[in-house]
Amino acid sequence: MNSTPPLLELRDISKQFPGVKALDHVSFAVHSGEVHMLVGENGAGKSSLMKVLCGAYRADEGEFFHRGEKVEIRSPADARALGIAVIFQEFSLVPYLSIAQNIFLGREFPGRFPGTIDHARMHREAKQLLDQLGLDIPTRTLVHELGVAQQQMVEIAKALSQNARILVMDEPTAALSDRETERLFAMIRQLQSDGVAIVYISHRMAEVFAMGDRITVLRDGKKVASLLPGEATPDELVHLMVGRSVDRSYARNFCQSEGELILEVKDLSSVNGVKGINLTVRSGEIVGLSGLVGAGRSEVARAIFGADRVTGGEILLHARAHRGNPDKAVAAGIALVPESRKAEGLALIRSVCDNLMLPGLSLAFPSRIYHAARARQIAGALIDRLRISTPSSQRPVRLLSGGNQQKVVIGKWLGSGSRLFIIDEPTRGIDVGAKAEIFALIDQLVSQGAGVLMISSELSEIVQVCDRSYVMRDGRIAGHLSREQLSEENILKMGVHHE
Amino acid sequence: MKMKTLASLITIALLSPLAHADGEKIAVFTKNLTNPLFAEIRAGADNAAKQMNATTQHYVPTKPDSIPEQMSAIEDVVVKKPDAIVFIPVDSKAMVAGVNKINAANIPVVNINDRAAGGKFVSFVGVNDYDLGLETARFLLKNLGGKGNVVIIEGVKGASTNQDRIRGFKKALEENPNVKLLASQTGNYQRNQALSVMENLMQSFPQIDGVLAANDAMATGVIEALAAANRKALVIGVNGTGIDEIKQGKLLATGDYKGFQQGCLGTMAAIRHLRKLPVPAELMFPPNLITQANVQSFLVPKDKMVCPKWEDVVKK
Amino acid sequence: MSENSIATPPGTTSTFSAELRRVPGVAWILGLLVLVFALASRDFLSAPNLLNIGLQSVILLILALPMTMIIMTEGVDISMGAVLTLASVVLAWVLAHDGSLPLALAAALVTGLAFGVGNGMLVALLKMPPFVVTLGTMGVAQGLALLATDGQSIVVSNDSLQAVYAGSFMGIPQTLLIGAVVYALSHWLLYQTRFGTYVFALGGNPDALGLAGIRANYYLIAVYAFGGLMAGLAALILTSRMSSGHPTAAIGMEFDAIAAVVVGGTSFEHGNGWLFGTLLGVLAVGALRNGLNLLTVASSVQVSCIGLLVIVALLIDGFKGKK
Amino acid sequence: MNDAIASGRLMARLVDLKTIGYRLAAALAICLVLAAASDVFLTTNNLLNVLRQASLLFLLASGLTLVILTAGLDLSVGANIGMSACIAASVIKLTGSAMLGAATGVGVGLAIGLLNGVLVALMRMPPFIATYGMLWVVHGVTYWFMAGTTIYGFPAAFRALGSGYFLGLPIPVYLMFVFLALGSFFAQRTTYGQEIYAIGANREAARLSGVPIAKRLILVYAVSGAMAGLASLVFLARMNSAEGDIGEAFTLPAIAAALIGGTSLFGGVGTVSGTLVGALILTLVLNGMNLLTIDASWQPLVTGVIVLLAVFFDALTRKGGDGRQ
Repeated sequence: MNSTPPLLELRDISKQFPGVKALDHVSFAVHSGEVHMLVGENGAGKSSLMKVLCGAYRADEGEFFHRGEKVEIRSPADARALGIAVIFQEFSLVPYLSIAQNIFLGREFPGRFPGTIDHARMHREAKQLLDQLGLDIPTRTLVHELGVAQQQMVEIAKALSQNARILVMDEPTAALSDRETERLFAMIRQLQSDGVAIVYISHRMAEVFAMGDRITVLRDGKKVASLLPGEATPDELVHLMVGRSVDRSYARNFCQSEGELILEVKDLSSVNGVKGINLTVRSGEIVGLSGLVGAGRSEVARAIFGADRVTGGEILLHARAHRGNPDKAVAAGIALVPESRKAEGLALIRSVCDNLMLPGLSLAFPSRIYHAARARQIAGALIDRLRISTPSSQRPVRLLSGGNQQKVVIGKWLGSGSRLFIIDEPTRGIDVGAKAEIFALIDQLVSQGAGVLMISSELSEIVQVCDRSYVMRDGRIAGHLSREQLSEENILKMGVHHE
Repeated sequence: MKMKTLASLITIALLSPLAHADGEKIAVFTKNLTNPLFAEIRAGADNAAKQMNATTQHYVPTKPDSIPEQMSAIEDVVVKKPDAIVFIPVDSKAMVAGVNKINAANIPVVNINDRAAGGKFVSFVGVNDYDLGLETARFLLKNLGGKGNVVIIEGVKGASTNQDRIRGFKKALEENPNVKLLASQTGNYQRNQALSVMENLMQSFPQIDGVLAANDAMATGVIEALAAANRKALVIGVNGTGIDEIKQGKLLATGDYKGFQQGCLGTMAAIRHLRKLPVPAELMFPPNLITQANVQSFLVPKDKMVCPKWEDVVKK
Repeated sequence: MSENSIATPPGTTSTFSAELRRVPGVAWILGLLVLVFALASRDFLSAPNLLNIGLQSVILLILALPMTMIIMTEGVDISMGAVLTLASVVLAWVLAHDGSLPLALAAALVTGLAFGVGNGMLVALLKMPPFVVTLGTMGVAQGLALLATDGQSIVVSNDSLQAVYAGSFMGIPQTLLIGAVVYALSHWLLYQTRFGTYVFALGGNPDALGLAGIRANYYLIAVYAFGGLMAGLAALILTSRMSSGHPTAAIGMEFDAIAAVVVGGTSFEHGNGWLFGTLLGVLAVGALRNGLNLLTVASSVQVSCIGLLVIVALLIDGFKGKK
Repeated sequence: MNDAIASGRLMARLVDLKTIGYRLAAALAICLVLAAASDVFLTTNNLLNVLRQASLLFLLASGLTLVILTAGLDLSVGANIGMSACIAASVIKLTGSAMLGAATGVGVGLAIGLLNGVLVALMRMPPFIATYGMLWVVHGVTYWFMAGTTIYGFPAAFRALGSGYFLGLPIPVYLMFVFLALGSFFAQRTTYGQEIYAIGANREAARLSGVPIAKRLILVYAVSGAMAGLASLVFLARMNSAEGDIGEAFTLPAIAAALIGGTSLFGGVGTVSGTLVGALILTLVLNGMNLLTIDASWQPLVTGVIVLLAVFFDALTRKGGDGRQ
């Protein structure tokens, strides 16, 4: 297709970690002006490849070629010299530095004296970048005051500021609303036409096919295919990624009869800016809570669970008033699968068993006397039931893959006697195979009589999985969509401002 | 508005004790809030001031024996300009700079208890630690019959009181060649450290006949250790705070440090100086011992003690 | 708008009104203390007394400024008081052995720097928890000071040394000048240099530094080294003030410094620090001690007041920041 | 047969040999060196001395260990000992009742701990600073209460708590083993313990898992305070006297004992049994220095080096870190 040598080419790259071959003779090339999609399940080696690319890891074996010439990438500085910039999924931003300082972190303009910074120039150039991205925020704003989507935009500005010739993006849309995603895509096309090569990692099939010029599939640290978008259907691509067929439609039997009322929220408002929330969840149904990022979905979840202070309104659980801290919520049968599994969901240094047992401790051990053997037994059963891939229940949970960690975060509530599950972004950053398993698990919960309130930024998930959905906008419920009305278009129509 | 009311209320509350002040204001510096010796000295100073119709203000570091804090307190006091200062340095050498500041402000200062290594003083009131150590040690060695094994428990190494007392102890030991000094270790003037040190020494030495402790707090620690191990030895201390132990026969003797009198006479000297009455440059108490024989006269509680008349003491 | 929006911290966003909005508990307390003491004692606002507060606060300030940066990196240095003490002993020893003042100061600075670099290396390279590392080096420094002096003061009669604390330069007391220079230096380092930017990043997101190709460890070591160096400098003032070196003179002062830093609004998390707040914190402690001395408040009450200052300042911040 | 195996496994878990194995070996190595260097080291009396001296440190450090497990710290334990001892002493003097005095001592310690817990858990203050402030407040109240005096001379029944023997062993040593068992049981074998570890490992995750954070934090600070109160009684009984600042010298050694014993200041890692070994190591070294009549000036230096060595060793063996560095 391209007769000129690729902008960057990796040949036979291998990277070994104790016990794992993260990359096994992977070859990969990206051309100027090309969007190269990199797909694969979690643990397939995408992140490792990306870290090799940006110099964070050193390859054990293999060679790099830049415009046909052999080069070395041994450190982030080497990568930067080649014009490689990376937008990480987990932000590389410093909370108490300004936007400008973050954009130019490590590349500060020298001031008059050695070691000093030319602040004026830094803010000037930062302003230009933000303008380019259509972001109207003062460059002196501290990053911790920004929302997630804005932080993502700063991250992108940071990469752009490096005048990158090769831009690596790891799930850049994960935290973005659809509108912001559109803006990002427009920008990518702009960069593309300027001749920038883009390596784009994604789990979203729609994006892969819409944006990709070429698709490379990794599995178990090996490259299994490199193809053009026209050469495969989404299902075939998924098949390549997981090495087996997976039903992507998450088909389930939607709730037929109206179950008993589990949760009723009346006029709820909280310190985190949600106001006048009214919603219900019944036994046996999955209720969606959708809307743009920043519309207040997680905040509603946290308010119901008592994680944020409620300032007004009523929460009725099984028709009885409920109010209080998370411990009261758990005792009343509410489970929360939080948005961030590492920060809020897991005690990473503790074992799988310890994490799985935590919410249900008082149920499993009503006498308050803890039996390690019994805990291992209960955890073992959960591990089997959830098909968590771990050699032992005693393994620290930080050593598990993202999908398995997510299963632990959901699984820990199975022993807590919960009747209401609030699940915030159940599939963020996990692969297709694990997604299907997690939805099967959620389906299992409701079929056993639980009620689920599910928050997701992926509209397709809401549409496919939920019995009905609320749509939020600006901290309020903007509307309700029944099963029949539920479509991505309708959610968007309700969730977006009418300007 | 509310804050201002509050502020003035607090102000009134704080000022009220000062409102009755008349006569000379004497600032009294002691080393810490915990050692009973300094409590006695402060009581003595208060009593003397009351007798002579003056008032005292006490300055004690919040961290025991803190040099920077005493230094700051001096600087603060110099601003307030009391009529005179009665001063115990927390460190005899390091506080000379502080004394110089008092001198520079022309505030008369009487040094008591622990002699500062420099600076100008109206007078020094205290006990000669060397003599006191020597006399107390002699008393112990006499009771041992001039033979046997003894150990020394030292106080804080850098303190001049400790150095002088230990010198006195050792001089007495020289006079008694048949007494063997097994070990000399520090208990830092603290009861619990002395207790641990004694416990360990008893392991090393199966026969200890006498213990010379550089203060009474350590001596009582030693007594506890002996009792716990069910061993017997004659113990002496210095400071005159272990009165009860002497009464009970656990402590053989203590060198009377006359803390209360030091406070009394130091304060009297300061006031007399202000009133242009004669004050000797040095007022040293003789090295007296408190023993079973004379302990009865020392059983007065601190708040009942009364300062002796200046003339009664100085005449001697 | 919503109550929880965190007020803009100063420094990087440096409009004056933004700074005012973030007035921390300590500023109110400092204001209240000054008001009460000024009403209660004629002497409090007198020039010599204000000078006293300034002079007495300088040593603590010189420790607290680098401590602010260390705490911003989610670390702590509890060896500072002991290192200061050891450096003071070294300085006095050199002077007592006929060394010149510059030589003695150099020796003190090297002593401090050595401990700072050592702390930094153990923390950065071996990933040992800062509290434990500096608890260990605190023992080492304190032990060396005791062994070097045999527990006694080293007296120095050196006019140029005495002139450091007492003397003045162009009408301004030198000690205050040193304090001002160290404050200006710290401010410049933290807000104007790469080093300062990376200090924010070390606490806020050290991975970001690695990804930006910065050797984070160098800067982490540098932060502790700065702390050690400043402890060495503080030794000059301490030794001059006492005209001697004493093996326990400043033991425990690091806790006062840490308290001043935290009371001043610097947090143990996320690289959220504020240098000016530290200055306020140090002055609040200084004003409180001085004022209580002027009012001749009983010492036992003074002891409690210092604890109350710390707790009340945090309580005010806690209520202001309550979600 | 089965019972024996089960109880053996139970013991193994309680003592958690894996965590403290290296440290136990280090303690034994110190013993060997001391036995070679001093012929009195291995005498029964000396070993009992070591145990008795270690017991006080352990009682204090065991409560502190629970606090550190939650990623907290309690700097006020030393001041707490001072206040508990002084108030207990004056109650004994006033009423003549050892029991009442003992109850008061533990009660005062508990109250200070509760206050710490409230500041940390409900007011959300950083533990380091809250307990440092409390240290000063408690000291001030104690100094005011004591006014520079010493209270001494307690009934024999009370003093047995510190210096008495039972079946040849000092009574504090029994207390040490009782609280080793209680502490280990609480930390390892109750759901409270599990929750405390979880709080230290990730407080937010624990909160969102329904762990009542505030209650558990108040609990650990209260326990730490009560243990300081108990330690103050043992100390009081041993010293037979109370002064205002008797406890301050214990704060940092108690923290050091926990850290040498493998408890991590980051929280979530550590055991009470490890703390016992830490206390033993510290005590052994000080005992050895006394036996070999080494100048006390060496003590801070040696203690500092031991702390550094212990943590250095952890850093080397911890390969890969705990995921939070």
